[in-house]
Amino acid sequence: MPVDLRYSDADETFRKDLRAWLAEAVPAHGAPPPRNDWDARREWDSGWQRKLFDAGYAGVQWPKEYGGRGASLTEELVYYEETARAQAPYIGMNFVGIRHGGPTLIAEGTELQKQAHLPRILRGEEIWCQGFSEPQAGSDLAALKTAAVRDGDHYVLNGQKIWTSFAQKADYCEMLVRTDPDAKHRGISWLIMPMDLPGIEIRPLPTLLGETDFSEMFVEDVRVPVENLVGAENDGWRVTNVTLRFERGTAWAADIIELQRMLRDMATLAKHVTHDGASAWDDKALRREIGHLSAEVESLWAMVKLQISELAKTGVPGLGGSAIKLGFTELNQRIYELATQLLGRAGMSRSDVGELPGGLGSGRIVEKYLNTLSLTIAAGSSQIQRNIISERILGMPREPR
Amino acid sequence: MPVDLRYSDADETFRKDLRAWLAEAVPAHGAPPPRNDWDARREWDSGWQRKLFDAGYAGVQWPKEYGGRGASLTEELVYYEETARAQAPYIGMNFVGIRHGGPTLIAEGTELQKQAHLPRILRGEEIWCQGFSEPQAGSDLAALKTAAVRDGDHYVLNGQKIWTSFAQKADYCEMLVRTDPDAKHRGISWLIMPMDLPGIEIRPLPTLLGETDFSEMFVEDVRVPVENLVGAENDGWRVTNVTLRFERGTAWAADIIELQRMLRDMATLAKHVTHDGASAWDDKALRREIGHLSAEVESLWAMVKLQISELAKTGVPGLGGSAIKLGFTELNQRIYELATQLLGRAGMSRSDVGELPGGLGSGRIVEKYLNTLSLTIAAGSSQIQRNIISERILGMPREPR
Amino acid sequence: MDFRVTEDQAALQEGIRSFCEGRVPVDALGGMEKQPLDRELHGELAEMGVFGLRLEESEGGVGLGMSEAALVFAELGRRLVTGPLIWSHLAAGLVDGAGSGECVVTGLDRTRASNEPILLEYLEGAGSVLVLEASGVRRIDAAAIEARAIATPLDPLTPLHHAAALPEGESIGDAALSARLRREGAILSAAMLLGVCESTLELAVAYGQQREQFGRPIGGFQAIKHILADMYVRQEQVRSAVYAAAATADGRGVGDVDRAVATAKLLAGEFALKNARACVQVYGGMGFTWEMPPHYYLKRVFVLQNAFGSADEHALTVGEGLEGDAG
Amino acid sequence: MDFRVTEDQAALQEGIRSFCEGRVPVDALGGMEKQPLDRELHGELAEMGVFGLRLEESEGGVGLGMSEAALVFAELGRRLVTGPLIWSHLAAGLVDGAGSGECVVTGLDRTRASNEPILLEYLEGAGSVLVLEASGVRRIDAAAIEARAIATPLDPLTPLHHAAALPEGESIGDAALSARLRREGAILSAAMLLGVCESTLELAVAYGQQREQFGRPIGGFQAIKHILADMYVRQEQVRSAVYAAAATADGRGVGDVDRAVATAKLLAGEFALKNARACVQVYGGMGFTWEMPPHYYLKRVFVLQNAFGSADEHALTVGEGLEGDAG
Repeated sequence: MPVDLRYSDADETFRKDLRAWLAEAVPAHGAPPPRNDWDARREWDSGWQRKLFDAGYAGVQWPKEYGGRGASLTEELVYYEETARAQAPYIGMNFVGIRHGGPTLIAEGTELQKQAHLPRILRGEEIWCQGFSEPQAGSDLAALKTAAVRDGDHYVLNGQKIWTSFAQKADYCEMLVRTDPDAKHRGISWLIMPMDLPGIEIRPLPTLLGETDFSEMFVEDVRVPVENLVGAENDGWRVTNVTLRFERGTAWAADIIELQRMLRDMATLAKHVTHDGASAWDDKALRREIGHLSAEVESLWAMVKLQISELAKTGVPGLGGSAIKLGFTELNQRIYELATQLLGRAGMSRSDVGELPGGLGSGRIVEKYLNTLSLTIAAGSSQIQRNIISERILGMPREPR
Repeated sequence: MPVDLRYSDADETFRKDLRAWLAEAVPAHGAPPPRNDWDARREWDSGWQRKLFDAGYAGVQWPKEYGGRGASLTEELVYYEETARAQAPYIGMNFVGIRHGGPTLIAEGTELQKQAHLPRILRGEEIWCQGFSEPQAGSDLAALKTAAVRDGDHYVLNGQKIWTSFAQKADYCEMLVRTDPDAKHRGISWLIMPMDLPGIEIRPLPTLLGETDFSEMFVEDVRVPVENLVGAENDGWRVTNVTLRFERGTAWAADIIELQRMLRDMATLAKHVTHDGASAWDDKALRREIGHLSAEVESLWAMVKLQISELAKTGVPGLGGSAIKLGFTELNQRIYELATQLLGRAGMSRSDVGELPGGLGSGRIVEKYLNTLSLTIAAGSSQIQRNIISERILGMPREPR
Repeated sequence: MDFRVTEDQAALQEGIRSFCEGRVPVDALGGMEKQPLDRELHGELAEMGVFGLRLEESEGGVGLGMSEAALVFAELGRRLVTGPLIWSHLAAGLVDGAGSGECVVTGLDRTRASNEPILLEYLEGAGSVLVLEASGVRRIDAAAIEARAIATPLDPLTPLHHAAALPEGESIGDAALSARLRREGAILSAAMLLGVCESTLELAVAYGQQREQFGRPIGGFQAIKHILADMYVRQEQVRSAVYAAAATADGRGVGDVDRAVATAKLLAGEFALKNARACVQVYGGMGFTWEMPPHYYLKRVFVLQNAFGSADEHALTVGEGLEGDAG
Repeated sequence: MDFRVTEDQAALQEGIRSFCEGRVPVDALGGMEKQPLDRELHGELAEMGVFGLRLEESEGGVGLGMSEAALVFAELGRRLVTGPLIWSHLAAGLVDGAGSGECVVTGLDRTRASNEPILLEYLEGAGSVLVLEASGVRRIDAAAIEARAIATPLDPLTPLHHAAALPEGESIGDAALSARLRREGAILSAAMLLGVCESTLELAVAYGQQREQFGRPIGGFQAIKHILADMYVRQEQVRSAVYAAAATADGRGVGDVDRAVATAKLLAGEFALKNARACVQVYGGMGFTWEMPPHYYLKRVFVLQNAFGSADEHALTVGEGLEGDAG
């Protein structure tokens, strides 16, 4: 049985149904609310998640017993392809629950924890946020200090988190805390922290886009029940990494598909932009440059498929996640930078100016470019990814500490 | 008195005379001998040096009392411009003596040492080689081990050097040796080692060009007279660096001018190469790419001038030498790589194939490309230069050792 | 040949620098967002000679050249000083009151045909608008332009207006003047981009020394060191190219002025963008916040890059210049 | 969808790999320089099925597809195995004795008009020369070609001849065959370049672990680590693109085959060059010596890059492919 990139008949049936459903559901869901209208955003994001759930498309790969579809990895890939194609609503506030908190519970949670949270996450009833990074523990996550001290059947939490996404509207936080002050990696625990507990203070941290999707979070004597511990005490580092490693295979699938679309949009844009009477697309060099970028995107897409084939067959994800992350985030930045350059002076405005063909918005392109700057930093900067690849995959000696 | 890039009247007179002289002298000197005919190469290189000397153009900046011209730095720049323009013979085997050993003696040698060597170097009578690197001391020069042990009025040398250029034909070697085994940088001394002493063995080390310009050199109980010490014992690290720092300002001037020429040649080449009936130069993208590379070369040339202005006025060279070295060697590699790509299949041969316009040789271009690979490594690799810039210019903390 | 900044020049540079540091300190950038044109600041800059720098003393100017102007504008770029500074400088001597700061002048370069939208910087508060066209220079009363304010300009410190079309205005100069102003504008925007290179490196260096991860300053890691070193090389390339272009424009160069200017603008735009991006990266997560300064520089680069000729145009100028030289 | 190398394929790959390691070990490269074609080696490769791999078993072949061929040629590239391997493989079934190795076949891609010199690899020892043209495929008797040997080919393991012109020869196929062979040649040269990516990374990793400077292995410094990490990402991009192109050519892909092939060849050529250069840099001074292996790989890249379409051509194919998709 040789290498085969084709989808199975089952995959294609799934695709056909999903495509038909999206064709109606996406326009029906309407336009997204303004960026800083938090109530409306929660409603819009949750509403879409609920529609996905009702149609059977929430948690494509999640177990059926918790409300998931229980489908294959390739069906998940088809899901990404079709939702990108239909320009379906972005996962938005459901991100942490669907992509991170939920999968962690599936892998490491108790039956009670799974029952309590997974169906609600899938139905859009529970929004999660992430409490990992701290001001002094960014790239160096093992340096985290937020303390959880056992007091009877509670942990008492004190400390400060940063880059807590959607904290204003979240119901739960996946919280990494230090339960052993004397250990490094082995003194960390993973807790489910309800966001309505007393002692939690949220301070929005505007990004360079001006949005407040992220916050600083201060916890002071917050009492989290012991049963909210996921995995064993002091085993939170492993719990996190297991999920991260599983996640990385497909984490960028949706974004890569989006990037393929962007390159086609750039061809359209290039035909529209004229200089000295000729369109930018008339310039062979631009066609080549876009071609080159497109080839790189295609190769990353093939890497994702390779990774998924590996995972589907062996159950063990390869180590290539860091390579996909590094390759994708750097490439993504180069592509959007070229797009903004192509916009010329129109790129000086975040509101759309002039008319662009095919529903392209100059403002959207510029903002997406700005957003690419975060991806080479967040979730392990490009520098950290290179260390990981070199040390863990290629076996280079670790940094002297 | 504002910024002024123009040359003085005196500089221009110097240029006029030099240009006239080169117009006759260069063709008269004939074609260079084959690469591995060492006797012929020494004769050719030394012969050209002698002609320069007789015409008053050897050691433009060297003091008159040792046979130099005693001229200004800007005249030296004019010298580089005009010799490059006239495609005068490359400095070749005189390199170490003229560019490194000689300047070190001028700065740090005794009167006797200067009298003994400087005029002979300028006349092409003395060829020098460099004994700095060792197999285990490449980037980490301070790790050098070749020992010099005092025995009466001699140092007795034992050890191994590598990357000794033109060692087969050199009369003297500027030798860095360890005189204090317990110190690191402060245990190194700078010696003039006559190459005809017993105990010196030369083993050619072919480069990836197949040439044997470099050798490994083994020294076994070589007795060097104590009066051949330059500077104080154990002060060789400083002696070397003083010269290096002075040198770096102009070290790349000739090469940068050569690169400017190469870009013009590339325009000519691009007009010659055709694909599908159109010349490569018809492709706007190539014109832009060459333009971009040319802009970078121009900026490096301006950096050299800035450096020289600084030095001429203050007597103290700036710290920019590392930046010029790093910028030039990396750019040089990109430019020749583009040139070889432009050659297409002709670039698969080191002998000229097909006909190129304007005396361009496909073989020469390919070989120059291969040679660019050494420049990002030798005399402090690009990685080392970045460390130097970051630590010494920008004040970043040093590597933990 | 003398390529160094002289004592007089250094004093001028230092004067502007200390003015900027006191008047528009980097930690006050937030307060300057989406503000209308700061007339008071504009007046102070005029008094310091920023606009009349190159006018003869008899015209109320300082009688200096592009070399000095480049140094001054590098300082202004370094501190992200706001206002249509380059246009007001170019207009000195051409538009009444521009040099003295009484009339604020903004402008638009339309020498190359394109279907880009008409976006005007600092239209509100400006008296006149200079328009460069291939055939000559026009002056338009700012009040005569129908334009709507852009709600979210990319650079929060550079207010923008969008106009569907521009009124005719009056012709105030020929094609030669237009070409000269464009060249000078390119040098001055390149100079401001040099300032961006300097400040982003300065910020990244300081952050590298101060921010600790894995138990030591991040500037001690080669990954960061090498980013900083590359920033330094780019900055020095830009500096050299800008000084050379200015000297050449002053008639004290050795080569073609158009080539020198294209070289400077091309490299300044590209390298300032790279350095601003690198600065964000060195800051890590904090570089992605609005609170930290790097993003202001990145955004300003887009404004300056899109002034007085695109990178593609300048690269072509330099490349095609080689052809003439060939042989 | 199944993109993994199967057990059968892995066994095939392993077989070729261990053959190559025993037969042409990396430390024996020096001895293979400027040698005429190694007929014995050619025969052994034929026996292993390298040339007849995709012929039906009834034709004396192995009946496999491009996916398997790509794996095999990656191994051959990995060990710099000499000979006109791709051409002999393409000729199997078209030229008598090519599949069995009795007739060594070399070739030339002339589908795109250009004024490049006519350079033939391994002409000496070859029986036939395949020439791909836009209009069809010709076969020429090697003996009928007047050509002079190149004294110093760039790749010392790839002997070259230069011909002023080629005789007519016989037509053996139409434009469609020519296009197919060119496509397959592009995949196989991309596969060999993947092998170069693998071996240069392997060499650089080993050297980084072994070579010490400043008291520790250079692979412990981030400067080296990050070079190696970037090499790894490029290698994996090339691998994925090559596997995808081969699967698509086998009719087991999801997109346009020309686009997939252009993607693979483009990235393989560019990234193999970058990786080979990086390998030289990691080796430092030793990388610049003839004695160490990196330069052989770098030089081979030039040969493979210049086969079956230039980078520019392939980039344009991919770019212009986007247009059709648009909207």
